[in-house]
Amino acid sequence: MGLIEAIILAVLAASTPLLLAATGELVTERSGVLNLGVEGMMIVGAACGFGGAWLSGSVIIGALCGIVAGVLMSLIFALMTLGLAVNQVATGLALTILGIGLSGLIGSRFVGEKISLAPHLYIPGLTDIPLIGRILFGEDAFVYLSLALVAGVWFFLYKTRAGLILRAAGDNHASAHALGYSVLRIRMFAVMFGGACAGLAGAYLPLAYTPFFIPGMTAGRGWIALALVVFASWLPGRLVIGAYLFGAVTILQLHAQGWGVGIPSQLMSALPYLATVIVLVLISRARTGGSTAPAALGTVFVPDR
Amino acid sequence: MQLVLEKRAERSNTIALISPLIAIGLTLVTMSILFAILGKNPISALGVYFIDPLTDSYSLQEIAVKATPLVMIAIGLSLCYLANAWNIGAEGQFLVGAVAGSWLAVKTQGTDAGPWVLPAMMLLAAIGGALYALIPAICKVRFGASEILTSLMLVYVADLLLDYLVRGPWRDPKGFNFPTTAEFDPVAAVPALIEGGRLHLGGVIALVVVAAVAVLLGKTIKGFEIRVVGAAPRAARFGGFNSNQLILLTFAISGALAGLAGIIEVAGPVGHLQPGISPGYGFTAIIVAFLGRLNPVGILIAGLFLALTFIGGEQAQIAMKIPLDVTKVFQGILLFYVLACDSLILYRFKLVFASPKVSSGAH
Amino acid sequence: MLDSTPAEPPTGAAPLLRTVGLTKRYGSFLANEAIDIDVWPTQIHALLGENGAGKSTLVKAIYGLIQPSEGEMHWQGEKMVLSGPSQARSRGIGMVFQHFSLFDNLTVAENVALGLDGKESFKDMSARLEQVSRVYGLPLDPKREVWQLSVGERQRIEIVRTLMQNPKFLILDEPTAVLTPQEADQLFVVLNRLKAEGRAILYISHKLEEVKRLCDTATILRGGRKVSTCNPKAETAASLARMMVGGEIKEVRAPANRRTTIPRLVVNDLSLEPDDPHSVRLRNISFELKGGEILGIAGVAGNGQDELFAALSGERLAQDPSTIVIDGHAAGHLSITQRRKLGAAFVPEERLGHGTVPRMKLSENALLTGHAASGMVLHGFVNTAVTLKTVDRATETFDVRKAKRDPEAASLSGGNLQKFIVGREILRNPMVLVVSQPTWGVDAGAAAVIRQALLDLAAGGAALLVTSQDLDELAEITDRIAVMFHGHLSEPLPTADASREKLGLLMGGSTLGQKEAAHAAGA
Amino acid sequence: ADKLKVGFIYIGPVGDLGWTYQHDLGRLAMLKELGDRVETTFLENVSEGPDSERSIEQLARAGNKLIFTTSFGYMEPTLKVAKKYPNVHFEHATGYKRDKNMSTYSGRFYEGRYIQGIIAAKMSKSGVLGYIASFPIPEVISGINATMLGAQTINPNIKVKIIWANTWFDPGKEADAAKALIDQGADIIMQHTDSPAAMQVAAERGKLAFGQDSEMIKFGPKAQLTSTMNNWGPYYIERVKAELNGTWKSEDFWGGLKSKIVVMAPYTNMPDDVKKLAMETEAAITEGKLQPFKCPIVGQDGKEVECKGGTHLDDGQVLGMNFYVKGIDEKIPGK
Ligand SMILES: Nc1ncnc2c1ncn2[C@@H]1O[C@H](COP(=O)(O)OP(=O)(O)OP(=O)(O)O)[C@@H](O)[C@H]1O
Ligand SMILES: Nc1ncnc2c1ncn2[C@@H]1O[C@H](COP(=O)(O)OP(=O)(O)OP(=O)(O)O)[C@@H](O)[C@H]1O
Ligand SMILES: [Mg+2]
Ligand SMILES: [Mg+2]
Repeated sequence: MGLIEAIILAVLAASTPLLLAATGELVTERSGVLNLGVEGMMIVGAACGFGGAWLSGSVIIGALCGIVAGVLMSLIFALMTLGLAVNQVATGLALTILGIGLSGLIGSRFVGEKISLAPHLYIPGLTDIPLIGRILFGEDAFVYLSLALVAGVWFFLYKTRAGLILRAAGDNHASAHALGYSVLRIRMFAVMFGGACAGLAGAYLPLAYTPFFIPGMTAGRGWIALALVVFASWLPGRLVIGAYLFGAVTILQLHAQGWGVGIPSQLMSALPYLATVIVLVLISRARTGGSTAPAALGTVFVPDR
Repeated sequence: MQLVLEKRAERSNTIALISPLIAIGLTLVTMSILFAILGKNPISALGVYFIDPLTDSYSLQEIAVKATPLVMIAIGLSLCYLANAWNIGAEGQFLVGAVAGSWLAVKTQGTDAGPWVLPAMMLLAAIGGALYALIPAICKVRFGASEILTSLMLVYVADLLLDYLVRGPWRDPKGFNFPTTAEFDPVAAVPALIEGGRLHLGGVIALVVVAAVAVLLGKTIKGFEIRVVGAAPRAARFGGFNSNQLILLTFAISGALAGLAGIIEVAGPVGHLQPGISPGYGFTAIIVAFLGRLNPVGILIAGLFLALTFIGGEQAQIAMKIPLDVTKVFQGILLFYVLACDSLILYRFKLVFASPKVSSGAH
Repeated sequence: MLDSTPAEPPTGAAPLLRTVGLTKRYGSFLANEAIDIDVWPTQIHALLGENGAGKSTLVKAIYGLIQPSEGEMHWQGEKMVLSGPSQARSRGIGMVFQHFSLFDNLTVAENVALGLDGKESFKDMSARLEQVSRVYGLPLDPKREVWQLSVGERQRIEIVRTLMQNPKFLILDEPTAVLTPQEADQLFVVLNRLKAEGRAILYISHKLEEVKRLCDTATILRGGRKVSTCNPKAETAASLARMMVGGEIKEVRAPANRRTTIPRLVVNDLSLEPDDPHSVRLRNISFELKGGEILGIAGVAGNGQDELFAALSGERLAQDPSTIVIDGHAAGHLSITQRRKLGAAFVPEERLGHGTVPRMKLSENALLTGHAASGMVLHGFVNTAVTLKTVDRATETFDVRKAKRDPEAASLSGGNLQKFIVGREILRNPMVLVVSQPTWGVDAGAAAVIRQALLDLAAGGAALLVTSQDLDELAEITDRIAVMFHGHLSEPLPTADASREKLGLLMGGSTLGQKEAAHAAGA
Repeated sequence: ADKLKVGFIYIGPVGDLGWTYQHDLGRLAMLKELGDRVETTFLENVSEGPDSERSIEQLARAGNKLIFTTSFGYMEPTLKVAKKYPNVHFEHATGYKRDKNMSTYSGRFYEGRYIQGIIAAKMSKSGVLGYIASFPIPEVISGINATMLGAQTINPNIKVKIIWANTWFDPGKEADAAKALIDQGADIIMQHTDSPAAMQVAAERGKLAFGQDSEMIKFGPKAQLTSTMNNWGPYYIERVKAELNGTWKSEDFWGGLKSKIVVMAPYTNMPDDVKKLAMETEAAITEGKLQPFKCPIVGQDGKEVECKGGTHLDDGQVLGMNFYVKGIDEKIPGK
């Protein structure tokens, strides 16, 4: 296996949880809701995903448990922000705090246990193709699932009526309401989808990355996912680029150390974060022409009836 | 069945007063259930959490010590949030403040520098925190970059900066290369209020900050500007208030207060600069700010209350072996209830039982 | 019931739509109270009433958007319960909203699709869209995004979207508020054609002359209650207005001894780039406004009036100081606070969120504009006594009705809040007052108070610039009228010479020199 | 009589599978031995900052007579509390400040690392070792040096690639670092971070690895060569016994293989000759015949390091180690 190929494989795996969580958040934000609780949903998804897989012995059941956990967390958020019209930023932060505590409680009984990781695909013939075979057909299924998910979200948003309605709710909730769409129901589903994706993204870590659960193992990836959505200007295609770019910075800074680049390792470790800040600035600056942020993002909607 | 919100014509002052109490009540009920699930006696658990720490002067002192940085940071954050600027990077500003102030402590170590050192350290810390907070603020104002994300990313960077300094240039030469500076000289230490106790001058500074910001918000035109910018940006522009300037200002104040809190912790309870000087103060302060409803006095109370939960949580770990995560869950739940109950100030909640299809509406 | 009998209903067994005792309550406030109306096929039925009379509430209930608290609706003789607009649409009820229900960042075709029930493919829908808009003479480009379109074009989307449902019953809530007279005429052609096709139309408008021309029947609401059903063609505008208000309307009287003095507000070749893609570029605007004079600005909404207000007030700064001169001081570069210090005052169009902070008390809202001058602030500290006194004075002078001494702005009714806002500025004795839509959404009584106050202020030597959609209002109080179109301001005409027709042409973008040509084209 | 109360302050959650986990195993081992006479309490996740002093004092106030504070950052707080509570005994792990009623204790982990170096050099085909390091503190540096000195006895040209993760604990990052090292040609992975992530990556990639702190064979049955385990049980038992007997004295304990504070996990996944060599080395170190830091030691700069311990570096030099030995090409961060 060549070094480049190896690096690409590592980047793919490192980017997948980011891509999954960010895809969910993109849909949520497109409906006009800003859920800052991604990190909290992810970590609970990790705890439950691991628990499910450990108890059942099945990665798939683990993934489902992660998804369900993420959805349940997101429902708390939906109840607060959609049902009770509470500020979305504050609620998202509260969700993260709660998630960190809950995951510790849930996960404490699984600590020290190990499961077998999601297997890497092997398709005879295809996976053996030199250079690209392992990349295109040799990672674990979640990697390709995440890409399929982005494609699915793209198709949903731009090619289906339901997607159009969702974008409409994010653009102008008053108009959507006036036309008879239940803005709150649309947003609830979008929030739940975000929760499902975040839960799955969290579950990815113990199911496909490191086969055990440890408190705090998401290590801030939920926040990065949020930044990626902005980076992508709310466009699914750019999300893929952003996630892989970020994954690449993360992996390459490790390689750079291995190669002995004489830069303080703390600076290296800070690179992904600094890169995020810089990219956010560049993207926001470039966007001053025509904003693609959903116009209703983060605003409370209380319908008349 | 459906939950329907009805806008009140005017915010309800009664609810504003009792809503935190409702929230705390609901939290206690929820926690009792959680304790029961964990197999602990809810009554004695709640007693250990909330009553025991209030019964001896040692714990009261510790509550004050723990609340000091929380209140100071939260006060700053509340200014940002009132102005609708979402600084969630106070943790980073706290660290940078600590670093900036410690620089002087490290430089003057072992010299015969006079009592000017501590005030100068505090000044440096405030400036350091403010400058660091201005980075996301400027990115927001100049380029429109989301301050939520940039301020948060800078927390990680600050953490690594601190790490670099204490493991490299500022390491205690006699410290066996362990990552810490030497203990600060007495002139660089925050004095204790009671001989031998842990209560320190920082507590007094926090009270002064509370009072000053209460006056700022309630009595001055600047405070009014901050509130208007957050409540109605267009009206603020109409009033002649420059929202960009106010974002910069509130971020700077908030960063300065976080930085000040940072150096007070380092030069006070800790005594030297080392990694891990903040057990997440910058994030916990966000809870405190909301719990105190972005009101200075409210924040003071909320800070003390949250400190109580930390002390109580520790005593619960000792006395009843209740896991630490319970305290975190508890804080999360409390924040949810507070936010939910605050919604009552602006809305009436109504449960509508029949679906419209069933009700004919005929009379 | 009161003044005239309604026109004979068209023959047919049952009305298309009948409401019986329809009531809508918001908390304890009755927005609609026991309203009975009948609408028949082949009828254009006007719904009249002052602002806040409950017209929109009623039609929203008919469209299924809100649930009536009490009462019934009957559709073609059968009881109808609607759980949402899509049920209304499936029965053949269509609605054009008062406040557009459009999505700025979506295309025209997507906007139309959202108003339909999605039974046909997007492609078929687009084809039909083209066809319908051609048939009714309402051209639209399906691929453009809404934010790029003019207000008239947006109105067209709303109408075409409704027509595409092939409705039996069409509700239009103030469709002409944003149209030029010429565009309105075009709409009437469409509406008459729809009527001829056997459809029923419920038509809401404040423009009584147009109601007289177009409608067969009128139902008049006052304070949420139905007060009358009549034949508008048999009424005069004045008699209709009397029914709406429930009494005589006070005449606004221009003080006799008004004399113009020195130039107080001069605008020299002001151009301003838009600061966001959704707004209009100001092009070479010049005028001179003397003390004692009121200049009106007419024009269809969205032609740069908001941008002009922002530029004059200092919410946006001009590059060149000399483009705006206030009382002899070059002010283009000055902030709104500095301009207030020069003696200028401003009243924006939006009351809540622009003119006031909705959830703040009136005294704080007095401080919002009063902090610049008038002793409310001393060494950075606010003098609450002074701000409260301002509230009291405004209350007294302008008859602001409120529940307590210092309530939140949002709790006041629209008209009372507007009186407070205008009062707050006038009490500062400004030398220049720039007002947008002074009586928008305000009932006749309060409107009269406000207009009188403006006239009195001018009589005292101040220069006033009044932007309004309401040509009658401009005719009543201004000395000269200019028209804004696409960011350009026409040469002001003396009000006496400014006929509706002339103004209408200017609002449509013709210059007066092209008048003949425009006529030829319209024929 | 009342049970003796013993308190513990942990830096991480007890479930971290690493440092704190091992301390907790030590506590449990002690309870197993003396459980009828003692009662234990722990506070987990105590940050090293301003909270630690309070946490320690809370334990003292709750009646604990012997308190173990298990991370370097607790040094100053422990000292402060010790001064306030002269009748309570304190034990601080990995620090260097002591008092009448405050001992220090630590493990000579470098002994295990030396054995690992030998095994690694034997087993590596590429001659490149991958080392995931947490932070450049002396304990980590001395571990890297011991590894190299051990390895150089087998293969003088052995190379080591070091990645500083700047965390004790971030499984994802540790896994990524392991992958990067393997991708850059390392075929043996060693770590000085706490999670089993790197072990698991090595197992997945068919490479070999050493555990850290605890037994990690579960995460790499075919990968783990051995693990340098922290085994605090014997020390905790001994100290609690001393407290019970009233013979507790302040001292400085630095135990290695001999005192079973450092224990090697079974040697697995290696040929018999390597296993034999490893066991011989272990025995030699245990008996004191072999000193990992035997003089002469040549630093990275080619100069010989002053030999303060006579035949080997003295404890102070090891405890404050801040140089790389010859053969390591990289530079210590922050130096
Ligand atoms: N959601 C609501 N809650 C409380 N009051 C409401 C609500 N919606 C409307 N109202 C009140 O009901 C009354 C009727 O409003 P409606 O919009 O029907 O008036 P309208 O006749 O259409 O006026 P306009 O001419 O200004 O359009 C107003 O006083 C309004 O303030
Ligand atoms: N959203 C609302 N929620 C609660 N009360 C409302 C709401 N909107 C209006 N009201 C109340 O209804 C009353 C009527 O308000 P509205 O603005 O409709 O007055 P109006 O009839 O239009 O009067 P005006 O002619 O002065 O505008 C006010 O007293 C106001 O307090
Ligand atoms: Mg009104
Ligand atoms: Mg209306």
